[in-house]
Amino acid sequence: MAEHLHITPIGNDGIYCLDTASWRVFRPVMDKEKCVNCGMCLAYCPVNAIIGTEDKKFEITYDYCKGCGICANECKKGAIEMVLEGGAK
Amino acid sequence: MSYIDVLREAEDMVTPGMSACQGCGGELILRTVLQVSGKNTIIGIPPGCMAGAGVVGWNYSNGLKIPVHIPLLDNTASFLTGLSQMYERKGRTDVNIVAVAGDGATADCGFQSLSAAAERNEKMLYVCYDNEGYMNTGYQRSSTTTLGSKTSTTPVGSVINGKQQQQKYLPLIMSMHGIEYCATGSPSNMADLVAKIQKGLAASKHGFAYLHVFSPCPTGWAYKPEKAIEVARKAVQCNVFPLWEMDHDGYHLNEIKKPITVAEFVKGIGKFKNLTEEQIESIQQAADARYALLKKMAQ
Amino acid sequence: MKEIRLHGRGGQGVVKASQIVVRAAVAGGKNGQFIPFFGVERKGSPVFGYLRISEEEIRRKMQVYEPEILVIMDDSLVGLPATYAGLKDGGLVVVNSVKTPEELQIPKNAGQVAIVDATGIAEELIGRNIPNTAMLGAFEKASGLVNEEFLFAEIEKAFGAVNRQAAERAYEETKIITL
Amino acid sequence: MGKKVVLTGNYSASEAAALCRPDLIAAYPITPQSSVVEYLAGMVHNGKLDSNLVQVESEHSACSVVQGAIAGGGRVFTATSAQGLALMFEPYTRMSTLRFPMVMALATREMTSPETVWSGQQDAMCVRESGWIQCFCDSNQEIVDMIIQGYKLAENKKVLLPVNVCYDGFYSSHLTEGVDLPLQEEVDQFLPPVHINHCVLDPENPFALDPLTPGPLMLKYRKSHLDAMEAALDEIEKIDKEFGDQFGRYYGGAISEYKTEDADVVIVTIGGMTGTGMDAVDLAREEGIKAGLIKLRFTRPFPAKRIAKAMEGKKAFAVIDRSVSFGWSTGPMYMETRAALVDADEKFAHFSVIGGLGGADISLDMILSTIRKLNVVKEEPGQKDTQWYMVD
Repeated sequence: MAEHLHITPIGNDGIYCLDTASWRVFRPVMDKEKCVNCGMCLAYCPVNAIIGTEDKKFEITYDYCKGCGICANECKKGAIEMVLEGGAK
Repeated sequence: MSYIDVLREAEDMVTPGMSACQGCGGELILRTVLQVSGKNTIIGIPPGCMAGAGVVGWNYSNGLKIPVHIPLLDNTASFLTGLSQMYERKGRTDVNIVAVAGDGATADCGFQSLSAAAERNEKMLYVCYDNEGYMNTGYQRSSTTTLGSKTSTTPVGSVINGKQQQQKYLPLIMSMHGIEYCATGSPSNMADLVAKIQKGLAASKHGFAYLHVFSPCPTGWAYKPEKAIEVARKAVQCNVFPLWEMDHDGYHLNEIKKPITVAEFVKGIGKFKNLTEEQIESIQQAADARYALLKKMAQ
Repeated sequence: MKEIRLHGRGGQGVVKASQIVVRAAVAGGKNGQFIPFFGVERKGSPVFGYLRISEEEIRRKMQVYEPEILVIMDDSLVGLPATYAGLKDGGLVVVNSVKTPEELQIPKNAGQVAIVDATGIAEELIGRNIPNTAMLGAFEKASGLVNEEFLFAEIEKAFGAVNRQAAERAYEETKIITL
Repeated sequence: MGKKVVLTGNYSASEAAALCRPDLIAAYPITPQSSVVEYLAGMVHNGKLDSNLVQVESEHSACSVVQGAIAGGGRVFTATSAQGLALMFEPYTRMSTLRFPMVMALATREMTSPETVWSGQQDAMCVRESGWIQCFCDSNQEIVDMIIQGYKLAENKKVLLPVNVCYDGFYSSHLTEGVDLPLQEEVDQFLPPVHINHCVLDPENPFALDPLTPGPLMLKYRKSHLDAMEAALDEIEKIDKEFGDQFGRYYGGAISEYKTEDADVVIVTIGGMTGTGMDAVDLAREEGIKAGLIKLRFTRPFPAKRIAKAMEGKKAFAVIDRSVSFGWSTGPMYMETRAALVDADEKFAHFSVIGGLGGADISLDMILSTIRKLNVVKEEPGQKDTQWYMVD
């Protein structure tokens, strides 16, 4: 259906994707020292912006993170801090 | 495999960039359900926040990596009935037939077709993400909206204060349809939720499986996005949203040893700011009665 | 083309009987058409239907206003104005009764009346007042419109041997009076 | 060829649907359609028909369930009437705009109010802008033949549209007559198994069925739909010929004509009134009136060119509608027939006829009165008053 004959409306030209990273005002920053690798941040991230690494650790990716702050709020160890985007690192 | 490992390993079937609000419970539920069900799934997502957020695609593109259709607001269970029966007829029972629908499409105008599909025990997993209202269109009340809630159709007026009715408690109604599996879930209790999605998918091979999931909505409920999971957790802890399941062995309740009060739950949530003492007491009584009933049923 | 109107009461089998006539007609190479009365049929309420038998194709799909034959399944219906309405001059009235033509108020323009105690036959043979199959026997005797063997066979196919017996007995017992 | 059976209109629809080997049937009972679904249920429950039968709770779901089954690649069937059609309007419109091929029997019935369960074509006329193909039958034989042809038309790659096979409630649905029922192998030869791939949801070929679509694209989809309707006009003729060649029954395509060749005055009929109309034409000819008849077999797509051609050289026409067009004080098919005839007011004397509403009879005398009226006004072009077939 690549030629899209305009018979039945069909979406098969790849994935519809928004730049949701641009929504972010605050950026979650993980303190790897405090992190105990419990994975709660991964479980609760609505965007799946947190991934498991090969060494069984967790890492925040920023390509689509909307900066909602759930990960920081839920982290029992306080290992994630929300930092103003464009502000001082 | 722990649920964290399940989620860590599973491929995300949803577009990485979808226009659900910051801290959206629906987005978390959709991604989680599809991570568990995997690639071999066809999903129906009726009009509502999730469909509105672009996961049924735009122009010529798809918002998911699996086949998706946007049924009508009121026919998701019927549409999936036909699809499910065709897949069984073709001998492809390995394909998961799943719905992820809001409470409007489920408890209100979609209820007739849902109830009928449940009564016929059609083979599918129907997940309702219940954010207690029509959030995609600016938060109009639904039948699952909590008493007293301030919505755009139940405003806080000088004469009438928010929604005047208690919520319809749909999951228990669904469980009485003689279906294969029925459960409530909350994203705050992720281990429980993942296990119930797995059980629901397994049950959907034999009949109707229904999952009613609390879906925190920062925008409609008016609280800060980062509080989403916290709000969902408190809803569970105060027995406004008890977690239970019904399978072939009967009802099973996640007991709350020391429940918090409804007053504690509603604190800090904008749509409850206007609640009177009487309204809070009334919600408390409804929650207590519901919990007591479920406890009896689970004995 | 012969146009026939049937009168009966809900539960007496007007529709089934008429459909059997159509089947017998078609089996015999003729054309048949039956349109039931479109009411809210309830047991006991007066019902009627329109039956057409023809050598030619039957095209019209409409009520029968001027029947050549009336089939009346229950003689308590003869008092209703609709029952004899429009009967063609010289037409035939087939009626389930033990009464005389006078008592049945047969209209003056009728040519023939065929009377049979279909209820009696039905109660004796079937055990209930379902006079439709016996009435088919009377109808066939008086009209000869369809092949009687086909008719009896269709009755047996639809309702069993006892009903065929009822039809055959009515065929024998029907009194035809030329007026 | 075929076997002679005696059936009601509804049973004819059921038998024909079964011969088309539907994968799935979902229907909800409603007067006067109920015996269609009862009969099919009997066939499935007795093992005579291998179809999934879904006992739905409403027409809305009937239409939705079959929609899901088409999205699963199946051939489906449903049937309804009046209020049921109104209830299924939402998925009904979506069926055609998703270009899902299927056949639905419609035992036409008057729309309430006043409360009624009887015949009339208002239900079909109400949904004629819903993108479905609409065909109207006059006999039980035609019901059988058009359901079989319907699938062929619906699944035609140039068409890909759902087809409504309409027949009059009671006057056809409950009418018993002889029917030449094709044999299964004959139907199998005419109608190959369904093979649609333009809309089938499958994890092996994932896509979004019906993504959100903005106006500029919407225009393309609508134009494509209209093009398919236009193409259907040709395919209807071809399928009629193909069917006729195999089964010996030709219907003339989108319209059929009766004694129009030398006619001065023409009545246009729709559905079950047609046979009565032909009898009326014959009687009128005995009176010396050169009468003819055009039977509108398809109302969507509307066979405008065929009608214009059939009307060439005629003097007058009347269209008998078993429904009304609120707002025009005429019947809807009268308006459309008139629209199909350029300069109708200069060329023809014409008027609309409305009758048979709510189960009222359309009799030979009524149609004859229309023909006589046409004959009187035939030399005075222009629109005349609407004739109502009142029954007192």
